[in-house]
Amino acid sequence: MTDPRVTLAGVEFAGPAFTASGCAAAGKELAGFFDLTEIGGVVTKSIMMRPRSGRPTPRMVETPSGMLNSIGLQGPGIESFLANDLPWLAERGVAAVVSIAGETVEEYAQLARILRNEPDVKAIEVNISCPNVESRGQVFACDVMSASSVIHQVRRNTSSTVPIFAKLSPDVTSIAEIALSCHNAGADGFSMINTTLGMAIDTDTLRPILGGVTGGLSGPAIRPIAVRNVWQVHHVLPDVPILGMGGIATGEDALQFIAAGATAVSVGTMTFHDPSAPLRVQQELLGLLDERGFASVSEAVGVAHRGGLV
Amino acid sequence: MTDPRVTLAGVEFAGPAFTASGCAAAGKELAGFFDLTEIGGVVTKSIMMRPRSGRPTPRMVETPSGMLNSIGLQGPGIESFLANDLPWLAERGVAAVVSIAGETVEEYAQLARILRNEPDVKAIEVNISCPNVESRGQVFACDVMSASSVIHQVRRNTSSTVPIFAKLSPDVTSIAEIALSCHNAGADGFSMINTTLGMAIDTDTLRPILGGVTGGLSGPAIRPIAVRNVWQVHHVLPDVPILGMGGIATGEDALQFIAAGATAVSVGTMTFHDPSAPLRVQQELLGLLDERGFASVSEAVGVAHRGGLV
Amino acid sequence: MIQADAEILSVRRDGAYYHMSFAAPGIADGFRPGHFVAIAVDDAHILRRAFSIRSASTKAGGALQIIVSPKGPGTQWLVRRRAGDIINVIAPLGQPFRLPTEPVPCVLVGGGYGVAPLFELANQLRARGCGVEIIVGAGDAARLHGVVEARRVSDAVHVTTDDGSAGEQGRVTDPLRRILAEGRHPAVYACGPMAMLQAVSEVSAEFGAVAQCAVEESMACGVGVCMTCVLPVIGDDGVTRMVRSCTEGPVFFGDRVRWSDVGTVPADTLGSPEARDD
Amino acid sequence: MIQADAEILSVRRDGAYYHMSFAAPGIADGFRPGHFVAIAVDDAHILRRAFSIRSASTKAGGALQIIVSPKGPGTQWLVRRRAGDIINVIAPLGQPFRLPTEPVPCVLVGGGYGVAPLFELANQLRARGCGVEIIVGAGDAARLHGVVEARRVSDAVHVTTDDGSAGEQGRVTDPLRRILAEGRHPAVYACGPMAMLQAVSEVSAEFGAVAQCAVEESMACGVGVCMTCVLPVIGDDGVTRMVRSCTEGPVFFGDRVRWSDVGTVPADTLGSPEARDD
Ligand SMILES: Cc1cc2nc3c(=O)[nH]c(=O)nc-3n(C[C@H](O)[C@H](O)[C@H](O)COP(=O)(O)OP(=O)(O)OC[C@H]3O[C@@H](n4cnc5c(N)ncnc54)[C@H](O)[C@@H]3O)c2cc1C
Ligand SMILES: Cc1cc2nc3c(=O)[nH]c(=O)nc-3n(C[C@H](O)[C@H](O)[C@H](O)COP(=O)(O)OP(=O)(O)OC[C@H]3O[C@@H](n4cnc5c(N)ncnc54)[C@H](O)[C@@H]3O)c2cc1C
Ligand SMILES: Cc1cc2nc3c(=O)[nH]c(=O)nc-3n(C[C@H](O)[C@H](O)[C@H](O)COP(=O)(O)O)c2cc1C
Ligand SMILES: Cc1cc2nc3c(=O)[nH]c(=O)nc-3n(C[C@H](O)[C@H](O)[C@H](O)COP(=O)(O)O)c2cc1C
Ligand code: FES
Ligand code: FES
Repeated sequence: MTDPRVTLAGVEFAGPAFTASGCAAAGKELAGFFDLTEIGGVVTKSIMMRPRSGRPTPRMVETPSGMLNSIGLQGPGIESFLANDLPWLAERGVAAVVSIAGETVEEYAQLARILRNEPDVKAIEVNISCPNVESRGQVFACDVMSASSVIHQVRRNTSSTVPIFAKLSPDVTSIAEIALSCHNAGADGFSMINTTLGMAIDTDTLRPILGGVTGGLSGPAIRPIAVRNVWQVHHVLPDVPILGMGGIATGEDALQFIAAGATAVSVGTMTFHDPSAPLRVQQELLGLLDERGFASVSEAVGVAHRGGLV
Repeated sequence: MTDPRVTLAGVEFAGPAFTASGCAAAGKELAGFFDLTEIGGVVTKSIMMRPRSGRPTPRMVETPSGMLNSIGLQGPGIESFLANDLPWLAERGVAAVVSIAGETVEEYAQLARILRNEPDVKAIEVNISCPNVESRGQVFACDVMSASSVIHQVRRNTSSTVPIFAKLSPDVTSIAEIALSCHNAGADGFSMINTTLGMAIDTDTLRPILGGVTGGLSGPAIRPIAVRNVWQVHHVLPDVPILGMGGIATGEDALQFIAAGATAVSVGTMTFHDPSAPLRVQQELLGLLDERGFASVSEAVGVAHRGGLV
Repeated sequence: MIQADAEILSVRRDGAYYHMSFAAPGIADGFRPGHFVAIAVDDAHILRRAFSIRSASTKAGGALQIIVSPKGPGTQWLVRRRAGDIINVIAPLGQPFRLPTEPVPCVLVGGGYGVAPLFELANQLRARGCGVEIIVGAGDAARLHGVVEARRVSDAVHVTTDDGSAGEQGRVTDPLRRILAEGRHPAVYACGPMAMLQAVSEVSAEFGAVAQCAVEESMACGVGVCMTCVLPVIGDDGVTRMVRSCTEGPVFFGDRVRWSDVGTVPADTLGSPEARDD
Repeated sequence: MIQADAEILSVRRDGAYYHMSFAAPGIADGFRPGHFVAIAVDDAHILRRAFSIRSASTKAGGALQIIVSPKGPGTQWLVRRRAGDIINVIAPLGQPFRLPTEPVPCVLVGGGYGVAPLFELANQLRARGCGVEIIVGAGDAARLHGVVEARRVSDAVHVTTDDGSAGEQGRVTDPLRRILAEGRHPAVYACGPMAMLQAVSEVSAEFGAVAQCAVEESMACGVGVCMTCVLPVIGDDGVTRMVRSCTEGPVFFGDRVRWSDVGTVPADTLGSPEARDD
């Protein structure tokens, strides 16, 4: 059997599949569907400094093979997260990858400083797909300077044993350029892709459906975009681990990401269809790797760049 | 009944639906399915200066609610097009929107000069989603300077009575920025969106499926991305006509584009599913506009920016 | 809460709706009125569809009944299934109606297919000695559901339609107001469109009755992980929060939901943009 | 060429394949062997699937038969249809086999479901007085199709399987070589996997016979507008072009297809990158 363990930037996880930020809350609700310790870990909904109400409803629209969401990072804030959610995961031995989000570079730094004292944080995912209130609402992830300042500050304020993953947005002209600058700023790896910006209009009222007007598109519809982005980043930074995501529904989908250069995968939207999808995808992926003769996941990482199976 | 006619940058067309470049060849093959004079017009496959073989097969992969293609602009070259295809359309009274593509700014200029003497060209669509061989293969549409030089040259070399539409790529950080620069360079309107770059990997061979490695993603999967792009460009340039496209399958889909700011629409990939889709979509769209009390298509253009139906 | 492949036992048209019943081993045991089931539909639609559980029998391995209004592609696909087809279901989900601890007279109000969860509720209330009157309303006669069955499980049934095509012409709040005016009914249970729930909550409050309302918000996951299904609800501490209707609902106390603010984030909500601009 | 909603008349399993038949008014009239039909599948898959037309009867308004190998999601969906279901079809498409003007003896070679278009071809050849021998091959017995029917429409049938589980063990080219060695057969017709078509073309050429091959390339549109289905074919002028197999094919003369270069753009192709670098 293929060894299920994967090592991401020096930290070992039990398996190659994770939940995706915002698609598993803080894990608890999925525990009724599968054993959270069997997968790589839970990537939490992005946490901010303070409680946040999110956007007005409607917050979602189903689209062909996908969905749009405009949740607006609703959450309880870091204090409540540390008091309630992180201990729940830690007590059960579930690996916690904490996603953080901010509106200013300083807010990310603050969050990192607070998490520094938390031994139960296995890794940090830095969600930089947020509007930078100090830069006309331009999304951090869409600008080389903003993206790298956030990463730089988070890296400076995080213990060196805890890797930080920059969560990249596909809504840029060159994802490789953003990745390179984040890597130079200290990112130990990348999570990609975040949702891509989309919109739907109600054909009766002729108004945007979402309370937030535009929203993030996710699900199988965007999978080919996600695989391409992973491919491009692995091409320029073949030694940097990638947590790949975007429309993964099956082990075969996950294998596409691994072959394109991801070391592990997150299952997001498809968890709404099948709450045990993260574990199912992991089992299917391991089965496929085994059939193809890989002793470990890492052997298969980026194999499509090296001529595939021979 | 809603008046089917639409005026794009001063030129009147019989209806609001067009074929999409590359999804209707030069029109002939679809004539067996519906009367081409009933729709707005035929947007031809992008024509280049010389014959072109395109990319190796496989050239397509079906994806969830979409497809990837890497045709590589196979075509007969402008001479053969003018000798065979354009006259065929003209003789039957079909409005021809000629799409042109080049590898250098000068190639686009040359194409424009050649088309200048052709009275049967109703409008020119400038496909700038091609690699610029003079700029490390960077796609024209992804760079403000390259995009606007092409548009500037085509506008200079085209009769002032023939509008030119810049065909925009969604694969940029800011579509509004590209649109503004193309408009300043002389674009009379925009066609949008072109396919978005994607990729798929064969899970047996673990190699990219497409002969071209990456390919363009199209179809309903990308519709929310397309509607968002149209919305953003109409927001900054509300008076500039947009030919909207990306995953349109029904009149309802087309209405989303009109409400977001398109003056007319192209039906691309769904023509492969239903060869008479352009006419069907047009009829459905006109029916919906009529039900909602619009006397003309233009009344509904961008209505979602103005609070929708009240 | 169980996720299972369930065999469809029957699909039967009934006016504007369809009765569907499917085998659901194990689910019936945990069922209480107000719970819902989330059903996966065809491959082209990735999100599940939510339905109130109308009834759950524990016989023959367990079966669930739902009422489906074929509105969009997912529900239309569902009602085209045939006996023997397999669907994937997750149930029971959500917080059910809370039952009174005393045998008090109750009023149950259902709009359209919203009566679905009320039959079992009526049974359980009567089993506790509660009196039960049911108000069944709809736009028109075709969209009235379950009047006959309502009679079987209650002491009295009141029927209203907007157009008067069946029962009394008017809104469910017309008979509700008359019944509550008797001053005997401390508890109201309602399920139906949001506007109806708001009106029922207001009338109940007016007469000092406690209303429990099963709301219907657009849901992506149904299990509490996505945060799409929220509405502004006032907590025990008096603070308004955007609360998930799939896990903290669908049943809420009517006086806790800020009905007029549904679809907005009220300025005084915990973590609202306004609250943060300090 | 007609686009129509067609009612499925029957779906019947046959070894590894399924026979499907559907009502198709008007289509049968234009049908000639080698034509294909493009069928729309479920909503989750936007592209049509192509199938050789096995036979077309003009009786009872017209019906078409196809043989489906349930390979991926679209074909699996198709074989799960039942009589009475409606599918959208476009047919007849493509260039059919050309028939000889003289009554010459012909060899027909089918691999797997590739025998599908050969039965009607055999009928039409015999109607013109041509002798017909059919070679039916497959990987194993389960994937052999139509041996019994082949006997009905021909003078002789030769069966091969790769594993010897039916007929003679080996490739279709083994009996083909023996037959052509008789020196009597100027015409070969073939349909099946690309590797088989290449081998058949080569053997035919060796014996001076003209091979017509129905190819199978991945198609997005099936009607000539997308340019996905191309392969390198040498024209009358000796120039290689990337040619659409849906409109200029699927039947090509075997000696015109550059079999070894399928999946590439040969350097001397009209408009190839190399040809343009001058
Ligand atoms: C707790 C609860 C109980 C319900 N009980 C019933 C019932 O007993 N009978 C019944 O017919 N319907 C019921 N509904 C509504 C039913 O879920 C929707 O009508 C259905 O999801 C619409 O799917 P569609 O594909 O037909 O429409 P679409 O409009 O295509 O649905 C698109 C998406 O929006 C979601 N959606 C759309 N409308 C609603 C809605 N009203 N509520 C929730 N999600 C929605 C769908 O789940 C889907 O993800 C209930 C909804 C909830 C939340
Ligand atoms: C002219 C022609 C005649 C054919 N005749 C038959 C026949 O008689 N019986 C039969 O079972 N099959 C036949 N095929 C093959 C059949 O079209 C494919 O097996 C089928 O399209 C696969 O669809 P899928 O959903 O099962 O697989 P998928 O792999 O999911 O298909 C994905 C996409 O690729 C395309 N595709 C995949 N494989 C092929 C292929 N081999 N040829 C063309 N397109 C493909 C599909 O159309 C679809 O768009 C024929 C193909 C062609 C081109
Ligand atoms: C409802 C929803 C909420 C999300 N919230 C977050 C979030 O808080 N932080 C984040 O980094 N990504 C968030 N995402 C993005 C996902 O983590 C993931 O990157 C994206 O959805 C693509 O993967 P998928 O197609 O598997 O869902 C969210 C996605 C969805 C659908
Ligand atoms: C097979 C195929 C070929 C295409 N060729 C061209 C082309 O030559 N020039 C061009 O500008 N766009 C081309 N496009 C893009 C379409 O014109 C259209 O912009 C895109 O597909 C989105 O619309 P759709 O989703 O309706 O197909 C092509 C698309 C497809 C699917
Ligand atoms: S529907 Fe996902 S949290 Fe309620
Ligand atoms: S399949 Fe589209 S051109 Fe042949």
